[in-house]
Amino acid sequence: MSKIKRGVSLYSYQNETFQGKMTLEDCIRTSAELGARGIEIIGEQTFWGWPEYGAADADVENWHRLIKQYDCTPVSHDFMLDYKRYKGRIMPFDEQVASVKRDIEFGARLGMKFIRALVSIAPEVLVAAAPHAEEHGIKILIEVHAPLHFDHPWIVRHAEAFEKSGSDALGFLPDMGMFLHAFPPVWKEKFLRIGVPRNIADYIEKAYADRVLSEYVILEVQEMGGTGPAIAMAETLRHNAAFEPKRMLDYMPRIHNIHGKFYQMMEDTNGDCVEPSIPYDEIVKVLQQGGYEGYICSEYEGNRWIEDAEEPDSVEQVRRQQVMLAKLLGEAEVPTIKTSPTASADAEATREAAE
Amino acid sequence: MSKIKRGVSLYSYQNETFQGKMTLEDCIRTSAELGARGIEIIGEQTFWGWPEYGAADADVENWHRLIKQYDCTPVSHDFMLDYKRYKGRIMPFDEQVASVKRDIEFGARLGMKFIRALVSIAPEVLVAAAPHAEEHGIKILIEVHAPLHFDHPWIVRHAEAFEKSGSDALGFLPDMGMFLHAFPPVWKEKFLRIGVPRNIADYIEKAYADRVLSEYVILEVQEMGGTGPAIAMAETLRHNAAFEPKRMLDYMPRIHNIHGKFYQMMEDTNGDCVEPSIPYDEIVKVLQQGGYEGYICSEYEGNRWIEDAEEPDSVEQVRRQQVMLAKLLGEAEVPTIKTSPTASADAEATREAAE
Amino acid sequence: MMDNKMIVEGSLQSEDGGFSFLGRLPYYRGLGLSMIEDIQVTVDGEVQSRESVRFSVRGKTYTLDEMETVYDDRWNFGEKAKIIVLNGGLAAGDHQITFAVRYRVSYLPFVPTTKDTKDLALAA
Amino acid sequence: MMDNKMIVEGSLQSEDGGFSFLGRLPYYRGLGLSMIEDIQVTVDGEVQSRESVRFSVRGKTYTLDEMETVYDDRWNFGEKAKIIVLNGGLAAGDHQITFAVRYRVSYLPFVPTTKDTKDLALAA
Ligand SMILES: [Mn+2]
Ligand SMILES: [Mn+2]
Repeated sequence: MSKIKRGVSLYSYQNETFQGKMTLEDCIRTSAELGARGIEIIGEQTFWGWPEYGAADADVENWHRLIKQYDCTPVSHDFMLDYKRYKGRIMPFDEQVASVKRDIEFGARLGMKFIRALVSIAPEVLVAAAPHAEEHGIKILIEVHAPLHFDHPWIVRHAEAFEKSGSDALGFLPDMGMFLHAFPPVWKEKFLRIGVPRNIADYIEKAYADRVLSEYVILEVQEMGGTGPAIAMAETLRHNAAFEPKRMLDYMPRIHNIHGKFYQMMEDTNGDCVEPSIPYDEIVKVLQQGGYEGYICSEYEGNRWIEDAEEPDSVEQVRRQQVMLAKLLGEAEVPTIKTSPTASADAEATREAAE
Repeated sequence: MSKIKRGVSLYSYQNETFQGKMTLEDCIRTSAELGARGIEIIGEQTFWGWPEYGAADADVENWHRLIKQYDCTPVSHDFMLDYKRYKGRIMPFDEQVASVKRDIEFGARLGMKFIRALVSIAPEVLVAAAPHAEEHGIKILIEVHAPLHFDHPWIVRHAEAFEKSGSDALGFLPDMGMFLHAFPPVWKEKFLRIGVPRNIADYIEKAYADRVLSEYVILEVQEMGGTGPAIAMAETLRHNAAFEPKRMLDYMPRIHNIHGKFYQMMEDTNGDCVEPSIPYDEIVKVLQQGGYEGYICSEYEGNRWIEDAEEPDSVEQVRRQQVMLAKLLGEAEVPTIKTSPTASADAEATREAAE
Repeated sequence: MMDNKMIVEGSLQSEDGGFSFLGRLPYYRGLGLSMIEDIQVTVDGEVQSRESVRFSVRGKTYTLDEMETVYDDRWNFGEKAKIIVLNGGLAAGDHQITFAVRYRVSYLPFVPTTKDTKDLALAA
Repeated sequence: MMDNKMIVEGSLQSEDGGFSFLGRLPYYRGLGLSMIEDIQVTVDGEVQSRESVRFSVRGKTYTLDEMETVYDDRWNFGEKAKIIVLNGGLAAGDHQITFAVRYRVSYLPFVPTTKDTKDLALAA
């Protein structure tokens, strides 16, 4: 059995939580039933009022109660650091550091091991906050996300700054969307819906499979008569200029969490599940080769690509990914949901209606 | 002493040869005097009429005579393969392969070890031509050039196809312009001349040094009020999304020639020479670490960035780069030009005037 | 994202000197109010002036200019804000409302505007 | 590149039914003629029609439409081609000539147009 553990970022259920169709308990229970017991959150999504109002003690107590009740483990609080909070000027350095410190404290309060930093944050800010993270038993992980990748000069600069800092409270959280080896079908379908001619969409999909340099594809689409949406579809190829999972191997000692990004999980009649555009078989192999023992947290992002045509079913999508991950990790049991994913929300609605 | 050898691509002298100020003999003699005895050419530049008219026997004999006279070694014939020769359609596959075969034969006729393929050529074309290359003792080298790099999916596709072919007649020719670690001063000066405001040019230069993701820089320039040339200057950052010389190490068995691309060689009062934007010290270290024993061929490309303001002095630029390379390679002697670089052209002009 | 969930169905109502509806931020998290750059409301094809728009959450009401320097309040994830337009009022009946929000997201190399259009009925 | 060396100084002369000058391809190599997509000549601010332009190298003369399917001839590196414009002729004296070439380069993800402007004198 693999030492890699399964988790879910509650980002995955955003379509349901946005509408109040799932409560925090629904999210945690559903993940736990799937055996995905590592729970990652975006603090601002899960805790009403964070950061401007702080987080209410009652809410934090509720969090710990649910984590305990469903035998889960807090993994990561993903923070945002809005350094463009002031119009027309960037937040001063000291204020950025202070903001990161508050997120460190919040992460610790929630029992997290990690807080996720966005890649747009300057490495100096994180280096300055690192001692505070060490004191609170937190590691700050930069999310390496397309169009960035482990060979991008900006990421190399972070890695150099981390090494120079001497702190092991600084690390990386690679988002598997980096390793897009095929054009996602849900992207193509969305671009078709907004008016990209079929022949152009087919060409772009094939050019991506053929790994053609984005600039050639953009020119070809122009020559095919493509306009607005077709150019936008071609320009998405600029986002993936490198996608070798093996490049994570250089950084394993600093990789502590993984975003299991996916756009669409397909299921065949045998119940086998696959992400057609992200090579999870290869990814899992590389992570095992690198001795990774952390979580892969499901991060469903197909919602935004299909919502104009159909209501996303985030739970079913997460379930399929967990089925795939469990199989790739050599688990014998197939993850299954036992309780209605909206049970708590439904109960609340019933209570409210009765009042 | 290093086993790495010095050479020149005659591309470097294009400004002079275009105008007839240097002959082929001037180019070869000047390079030889600098101790850069590996000679690389672009067939179509050096051999009048190639490929449509073939190359005249007299011209090829002249080539061999000069190579012998100046104790040089033919390194590479850089071919072009104009697969867009027919308007509106791509040259058929078999015709592309046949065209490459003619360049293989031409390279062999010139005594070259390598022919350089452009990276836009499909790997299948090169794989199909590989047996012909083997028969003629030629290796076909794909030039890995920014915006491509050794982790780009297109290059990985080539590498996979080369491995699968089982042929060692297929390889890589990395162009050191890939490893641009600073915004070249001659680029900045040109952009200033065509109207980029000073503050924006300064910002872009610094953002490049800070290794900021190109898309952020483009947004920032827009917000600074940048238009046409300023956006174009920012967009050059899209060209370098990865610049780690160490990535060549994965491919050393297939790397057989190096383009010593440079934009501007600065010389200090001690005669020390440096390329401010390309880290040749680090590059030479990596190549030595990888056991490289081929040529680094000077490839001067600053000409096009300064010609609107001043007449390029290609020979002086090549001389400085050779001084730098000789030093980095541990050579005791400082490369020096003894004969006027235009001696043969001048003699020809005198002869013609006398007729 | 959540584009088609921005306007809350059935939420159109009259206000003193105008009308209101409930609107949600089309985003997977909330945002501090200073990062809401603009809210544009169009009614039956007619763009309402920026000056006429008010944003109201949890009992506090702001003009769009005021919001630009509000650093201690937010528009939470999924939160239904009341969007008030002081246009003098609307006639009872059906109206086509377009609700567009421009918001500044620190990590994005562009400033997105997202909009939703729905037909809402104003009770007589 | 070589932009400012495209028009050969002092090369303007009269031709039957027009004028000519010598032009070079702004490129570090030559090109087969089928890859020359367009040559546009402007004289004293007036764009000359594509139909009026002839391209001539080594004794062979082509219209621009003909060139598009010429696969056995080239415009060599640094070669001075005679660019003929059949516009009825120019008056003696100074003329401002702009010479623009659009050429299709297989490996470029765009189709460059490069131009040069020079004042040339036509002998009386
Ligand atoms: Mn992610
Ligand atoms: Mn090169």
